[in-house]
This record gives sequence, C-alpha cells and structure tokens, in this order.
Amino acid sequence: MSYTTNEIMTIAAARRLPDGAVCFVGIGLPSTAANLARLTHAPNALLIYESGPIGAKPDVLPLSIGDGELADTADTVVPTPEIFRYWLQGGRVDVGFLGTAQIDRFANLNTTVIGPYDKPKVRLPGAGGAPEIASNAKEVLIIVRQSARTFVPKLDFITSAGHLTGGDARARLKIPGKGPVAVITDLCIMEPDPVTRELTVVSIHAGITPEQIRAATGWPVLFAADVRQTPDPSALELDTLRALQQRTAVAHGTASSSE
Amino acid sequence: MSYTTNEIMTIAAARRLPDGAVCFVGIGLPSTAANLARLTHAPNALLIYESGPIGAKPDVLPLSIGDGELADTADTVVPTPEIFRYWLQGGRVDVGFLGTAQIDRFANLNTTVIGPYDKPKVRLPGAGGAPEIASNAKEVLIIVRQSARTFVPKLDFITSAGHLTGGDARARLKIPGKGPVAVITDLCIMEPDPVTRELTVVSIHAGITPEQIRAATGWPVLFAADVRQTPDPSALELDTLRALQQRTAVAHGTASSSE
Amino acid sequence: MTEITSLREAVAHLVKDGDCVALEGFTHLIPSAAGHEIIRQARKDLYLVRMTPDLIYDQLIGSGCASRLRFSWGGNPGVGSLHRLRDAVERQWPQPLALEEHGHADMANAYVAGAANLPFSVLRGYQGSDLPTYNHNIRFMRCPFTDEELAVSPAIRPDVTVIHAQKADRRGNVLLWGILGVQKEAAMAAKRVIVTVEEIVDKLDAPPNACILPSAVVTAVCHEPGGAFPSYAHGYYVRDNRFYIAWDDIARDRDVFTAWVQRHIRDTADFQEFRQVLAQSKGAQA
Amino acid sequence: MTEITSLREAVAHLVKDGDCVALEGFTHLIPSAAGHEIIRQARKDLYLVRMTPDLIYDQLIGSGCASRLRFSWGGNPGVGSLHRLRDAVERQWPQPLALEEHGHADMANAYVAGAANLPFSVLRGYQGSDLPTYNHNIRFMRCPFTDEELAVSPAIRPDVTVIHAQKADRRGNVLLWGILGVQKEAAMAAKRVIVTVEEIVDKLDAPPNACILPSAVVTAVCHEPGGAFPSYAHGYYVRDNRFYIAWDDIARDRDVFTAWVQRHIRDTADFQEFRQVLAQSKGAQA
Repeated sequence: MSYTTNEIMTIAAARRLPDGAVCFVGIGLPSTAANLARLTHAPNALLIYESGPIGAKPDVLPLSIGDGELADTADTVVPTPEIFRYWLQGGRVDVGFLGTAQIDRFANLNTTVIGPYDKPKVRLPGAGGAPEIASNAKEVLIIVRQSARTFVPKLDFITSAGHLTGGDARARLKIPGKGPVAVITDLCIMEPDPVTRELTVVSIHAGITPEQIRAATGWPVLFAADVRQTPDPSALELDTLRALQQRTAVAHGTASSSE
Repeated sequence: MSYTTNEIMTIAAARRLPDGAVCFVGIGLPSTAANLARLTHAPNALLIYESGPIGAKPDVLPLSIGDGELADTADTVVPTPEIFRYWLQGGRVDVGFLGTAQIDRFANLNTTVIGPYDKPKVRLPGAGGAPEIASNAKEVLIIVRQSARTFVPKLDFITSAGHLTGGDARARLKIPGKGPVAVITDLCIMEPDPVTRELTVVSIHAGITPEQIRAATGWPVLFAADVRQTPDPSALELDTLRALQQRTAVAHGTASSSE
Repeated sequence: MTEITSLREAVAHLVKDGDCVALEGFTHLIPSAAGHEIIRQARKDLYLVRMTPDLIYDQLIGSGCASRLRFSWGGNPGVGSLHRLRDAVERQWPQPLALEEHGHADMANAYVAGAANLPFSVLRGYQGSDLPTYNHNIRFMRCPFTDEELAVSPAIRPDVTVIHAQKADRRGNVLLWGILGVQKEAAMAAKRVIVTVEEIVDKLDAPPNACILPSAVVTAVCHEPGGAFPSYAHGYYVRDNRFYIAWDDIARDRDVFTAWVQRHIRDTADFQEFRQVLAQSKGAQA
Repeated sequence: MTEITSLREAVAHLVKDGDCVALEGFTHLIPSAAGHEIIRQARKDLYLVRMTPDLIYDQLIGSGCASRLRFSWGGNPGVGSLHRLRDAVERQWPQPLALEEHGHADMANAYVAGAANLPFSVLRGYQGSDLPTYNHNIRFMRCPFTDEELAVSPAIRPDVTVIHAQKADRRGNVLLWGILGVQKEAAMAAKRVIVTVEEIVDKLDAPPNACILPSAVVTAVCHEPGGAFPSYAHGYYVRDNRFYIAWDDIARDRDVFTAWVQRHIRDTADFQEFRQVLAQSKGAQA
C-alpha cells in the first residue's frame, strides 16, 4: 500500500499518543494526528482544545479551533481560561501537540517573526497557546514538515522553550514539563539526546535517505547509532486517516486544514 | 397598627436598599430585609447570595445561604468564586448587608472571638464573607439588635473593617468601598458622623427613649442635633413582611432564621 | 481513569491519616456519607479544609479525626454554634485543633489558585482586619505594575477532595447542578478526588456548558443515594432543616455526642444503615 | 440597567476614539457586525485587545481604526496570514500599530484578573521564551510563600467589551452556549459592555448553571441576527469557511481591501445591507 510523506508524518505522530492520555491539541496537523490516534489505538485519549471542548470526538476534522463539531462531541465545554488555568497549568495535560514555523537543534520553537522583532521580514501569527503548552504539558510532541527554512541553526525569536541551550538548561529554569520528546516530520523522527538534548534522528521513513534529511536541516544533524526505519502505516492506520480526511473534505468542501 | 421592634428594624433596613441596586445578601436578618425591599419599593434590586445565586427572588426566606429556593428563582447560579471575585471584588456590589456579634463606635465588626484569640471565652463562627463585603461593597448596611453586650467600647477582635479609628483612617488604607453608611437596630438608626465617622443616632424608633439607647450602648453614644423619629411601618411594609415570614414558617415548619 | 467503587473502599484507599482533606459543598450537596465513613474508619490527624465547617466537620472534629482546620465560617447555619468545634478550640476536647482562619473570598480564591496550580492567590481584602495578625499565612504584597497593596494567601492543594454530586456516568464523568459552591475548584485543586453520587447513569444528558467534572479529574465514584443528608441534592430531596436544629442538642454535650456517634456512625455499616438507625431513634422519641 | 438599542446607537454612545476595546469570541460568536459598525463610524486610535485578532481585527486595522494591539495569535485560522495586520506591522500601513504580544494562557488569565478587579495576573509560563524581552509588560515575581518564580502580566480592563451571543431577554440578561472562549471574563472586566444577539426573547429558558451575563453587567443589547458571520452561532448557523478563504485574496492587496471596505462596510447602512451586498458580489463572481 503506497502512502505519502504527509501521511506517514501524521501516522507516526499519532502513534506517539498513549491511550488514556490527556492531550492538548492544536489545530491542523496536531489535530489530525490526535484524532487519528483516537480512532485507532487510543480510543480513551482525552482531547482538549484551547477554545474549551474537553473530550472532543469530532467525526470530521475541525477547520478552526472552535468548530461547533468540537462542542457537540465533547464531554463538556468549559470557558477558555479553565483550559489554560485548571488543565494546562494545572498539570493535567499529558501530551501537548505543537506545530511550528521554525525549530532549532534543541527543539526551541519560533512562531513569532522572521527577522528582527521590531522590523520583521515576516510577521508570523505569534505565540497562541504554544509557550505554556511547551512549559506545562508533561511532554511535547512536535509535528512539522522538514526543510532547511524551518530547521534553522539559530532562531530569530524563541517563542516557546524546547531544551533551550541543551543539557539541563530547561531543568535549571524549573520549567514544569519535560519539554519536547519527539519531532515528527515528513522525513523522519528526531528525539533529543538524553544528555545533550540535541535533536537526533532516531527513525527514518521508508524511501527517505539520510542525505535528504541533512539537506532539509539547517545544521549538521546527528543520527542515532541504531537509527531505525519508521514502520510502514498499517492498513487500519492508512484507511482511518484517509476516511477521516475524506469526511472532512466533504463536510468543509475543502481539503483538511494545514494550520 | 402595632408592630414589634424586630419588625421596625427589618423595615427600616429594607428602606435603605435603593431600587435597582446590586445587593450582597447575608442569611438571617439581612436576607429578610433585602427581600422585603424587593417585595415593596425595590422590585429591581438584584440580590446576590455568596453560595452563587444572582437575582434570587425567593418566595419564602431561605434558612441556609444555599437553599434550593434561591437557585430556582435566580436569574443565574454561578460558582462561589465568581460571586466573590467578579461581583464583590469586581466592584459590582452596590450594597452589602451585614449582621454582627459585636460592633464598636466606628462600626468595626467582630464575628470571630470574645476574649483572647488563642484562649477564647466564646468562639464565634468567624469571618464568612464579611471582611471583603465590608471592604469591597460600595456601601455597607449593618442590621443588628442593640445591647451593651453587642455595642462595645472596644472589640476583642476586628473581623471586618468599618471606619477603623475614625476620620480618614479607612481612606488612608485605600479600602475600595465607602464602608458602613448606617447601622439599623431594633431601637434606632445610627450613621457615621461625616467627619469623625463615629456612629451617631439619627433616627429613633417610635416608643424608644434616648435613655434606652444609651443603656444598650457600651460607650457614651452621640445623638444628632436633628434626631428624627423613624417613620412607622406602612401597612404595605408590615403586611408584606408578615406574609413573607408566614410563608417561610409554613415552608420550613419553623420561624424565619435568625442568623 | 475513575474507579467506580464502594465508599468504604474509596475512603480506605484514598484517605490517609495526616492527609489534607477538603469535603466541600456550600449548604447544597454536602458529602455527609463520606464524612461518616471517615469517622467509621477512624482517620487521625487530618488537616481539614472547608469554607463552612458545619455539621459534617463538627462530627469529624468531635470524633477526634482532625488536628488542624482551615476555614472561614464555622457555624450551624440558621441555628447557632458548632459545639464540637467550639469545645475543641475552647477546651481542646477531644484534642487541640489548630485553626487557620480566612474569609470566604480568600478561601474561594485559594481553591481557584490551587486548581490553577499556583502557589498563592491574590485578593483585595483584609485591610484593617485583625485576621492577618493571627494568621501568618495571610500576607500582603505590592502589585508589580501599580504598586497597590494586595492580600495574598497560600493556595489550597488538598491531598483528597470529597464532594457529593447528582450524577455520574459509567466512565466517571460527574454532573452537578444548582448551587455549585467551590466544588469544581476544590476537586481540580486536589491530588485525589472522591465523588459520591445520587445516581450512576449510562449517559449524563447534560445541557451545554453544564458543570461537569471529567473522569480524568475523578479518582473514585461511589453510589450513595441520599448521601448529602441532612443537606440536599437539587432535584432529588430537600434539606432536612429539623436535623440541623436537632444537631444543636446532640452536639452540645460530650457524652450525648459520643453516644450518638457510636450508635449512628461507628456501629452502622454504612450511610444507608445510619439512615435506618436515625429513623428508629426519631421513632423512639416520637 | 441594560438599554436595548440599535447597534449604530450603541457604538455611537459607547465606543470613543482612543478607547481600549475588546471584541471577543473564540472562533465562535465573533461580533463581526459590531466590528463593521466601528469602521462605519470611523473610530480612531483604538487600543484593540483580542486573543485571536482574525478577520474582524484585520478589517479594523486596515481601515485605520487602531493604533495599538494586545493579542496572542494573529492569523486567519486554517488559511494563513492576516495581511492587513502584517502590512501595519511590517510597513506601517495605513499607520503604525504598536504590538503588545502575549501567549493565550496569559491573555485568558489577564481577562480573569480584569474581571476580578485585580491589577495583575499570575501564571506559570514564559520561562525561556523571548516574549518578555520584547514585551516589558511581562514580568516575573517570586511567590511570597514558596519563593518560586512566576510570570505576571497587567490585567485587561477594557473601556468597552463587545461580544455576540445567542439570546437576550427584554431586561438585558444574555445567554450564550457552546464554545464560550473568554467572553464572560472579557465582559466582566469591562467598564461598558455591548452585546449583539441573534434573538431577543421574553424568557431565556436557560438550563441550570448556563453561561448568563446578568443585565447588571450589560450596557447595551442590540438585535443583530447573523451578526457573527462569517463566524457561527451555535444552534443558528454554521461557520462560512469559504469567506475565510476568500478573505485571503481580499486582504492581500491594499487597493482591493480598501475598495472592499468602501463597498461592503462604509457604503452600507448596517450588517443586513452588508450581507445583501456581499451576496450580490458573490453572484457577480459566479
């Protein structure tokens, strides 16, 4: 069964969400991955959206963070401050799923500006919920398409803390959550080295070469000694993802949202 | 039409609640007075109870601060933190109605202990919502039966700030609300002097002598130069109060609560 | 994930000697059955927290379960004193009780701060009050932007919060309605949460934006119909005002109280049996 | 007490040049009609506040109504950039726009603090982020009890908050349901509150503990059915995803945008006429 790099990215990300986990879901790729997990191996994952739905079980992917579908299928809908205060800051979120515009070798994220803050070359949308998801979720999964424009040696702006300057930099600041535990791209999966916290390729998607990964990374990227090949999607994973995207396209009259 | 001193106390207190005012209501005498006001001259008063009901319109007086009747007749019922944070501290309460165990000449209130705090002679119930009602309501009405045991020269404990040491003591602490504007008892009405803030008898209920008031006050009590006689209850006031208490007695199988 | 279990098991596994325990319910939905079970299991040295320690804490304190109390109003609502609380404070019987006394606004704020995983709460209040003189956990700070003085208080983070609610579904999602008090915040602030409920149902059928505690927050759900007596459960039964009045006589005297607790709580297997014994004592009196 | 009035009058009397204005609605119930009316009445120099400045603020900013923006995420959800916001920030067109940039958690907290009449809010966050370097209103303090470092931010206290809701009754009590975002907090934090509604009814018939803004909090209620378009009103109409996509082309070019605003907003009398004109332009394109 053939599949696209976007599909393996979403499926590989979905696999990282444990069943029963409380997951803080961003719109776009994270929402696709979290819902795929819920529809396959993690039926008891509790999906929380920052607009207020807790336990959302959307039948079609939301196009916005506050689609009515999320409210209609949730266990409950609370005001946004409760999501951030009682759930995220409250330490009740197991997994935060984030996207990003730029990422560095320590999985710090920039969604604010390209260029100087006061004279930006590109003004990006900004932080959203990311800085506090990055701080307070017990662990963070990052899902992002890989390219040298996105995987940069130095961020113009750190919006959300990954492992900062590496090593125990994050622990020294007493940030509550563990931070990024994996970066899942359309080429590979990276994890922070247990000691230096530098992102290291641990799994390569089928058909991708290390050279392609190097070319798509703005720094000399490390590979684990025992780098694996990402298991191919199962028929269930692929069918479920495609059916979800098909239902979504029909419902919205458009392809699924891309952030 | 004859009436009791308790009746004129409740009626005189009710008269002080302006129509349309947002009123933070304590249980017992304050609740009786506030509901009497609502049923007579102040149909648009918005009664708020600390347990959560906003716009309660009880047909019978609640025996507890959280009777179901309050929830059933309210415009909405919010969690208790919202009452204290968004309404009281939010500066949205026009009138706070308080009772007390002891009061001094500057209308400071003690509901905590008689005797030393660490070795109390009598342990009273404590603060409840009073300290912050006394601070944050735009103005405070105190309703309490008058006796030398209650109106004392010096409080064993200041639970809730009235005018503290008098003069501009309260303003110097930047307390948001104006503090007590009247003390309504079964004998008379006292108001703080505009300058010294010492409680001054401004109105005496019919049939009560200044001597009775002096005997029931633990300090040499001041009388206004133009002290008035409290107007007798109107038939409407008295009938409404008695009907309310009658309904309450029937519903609860008991007399109306006394705090 | 929530366990649906008996109240006896829930208290046995989740409430330990020395724990900080909040049993909340503002007049409505007071978790009386759970309070009894804690007495029945003879927990010791509890740090009790509750805005309005009423009959339920009078019973726990008089039974020797508590050594410390954080509260804001300790009375029998509409009736008068809590005699067991007063006896503990005034005469250290059956043991001393350390008081940490706040105002309602502060307690409500401190639960909100606890639910939000903040170490302290901020409020406008206490100016001119003697409470901060006797409670050194009430302090003042200055606003980092305006320099205004504001009161601060430590967040409440119970080891266990116990509440009573109308309904739970079989996954452990809990629905309550009517007067909500601080129950949601007290639950969200706690490490472990026990909820006794009137009913366990297949589907909550809750209206939009109802007050629901998701199963992820609830450690144990226990089916205890009537478990809020003598308080009430909106939509199920009303407050038993006569019991509040009767409590004044029961609690006034140490021996009467002790005998009452023995017969009604320690010698009964559960809250259902307590209700039966209580009905018999009432019958005997009549 | 609430006035029930036209949106034109409400904006004329309650929104002044230079005001701090929050139009809130988290994807759901966005008060678009009110945003248009502010453009129609050519307000200037507004200090806009909103967690997610989307199309409604792109329109206000591009129309020259705003000089300052406090926000946390400025994009066209599911589509991409807000071109008018970017043009103002990147090239100062039509005028410079000062940014005060926070995270969502901080903004939500700051509304809660504003509603509670506190001057600042406290949160766990921003450690390691560059945001505090560029926004000097994000500071850090130490807990007076635990000495932990926590972030603080000024409370949001709008002069005017504008929201859209499903229903109001004739006394001005407002009911909303579904995704609530920060609307209640934004309203409680404001000096004046304008609510546009789908319906004005005799009786709200709200379920227990529904999200209601009591009339005492609401300055003006305006009947604006469809007033959340292209956002949605749960129970009334769905989100017009196509308009969000179409907006990308309208807003990308200054001249196209300006002509669009002239024809659809400035030259129309109200939101109903805007909807008619929009239907005509769509017809012309088809």
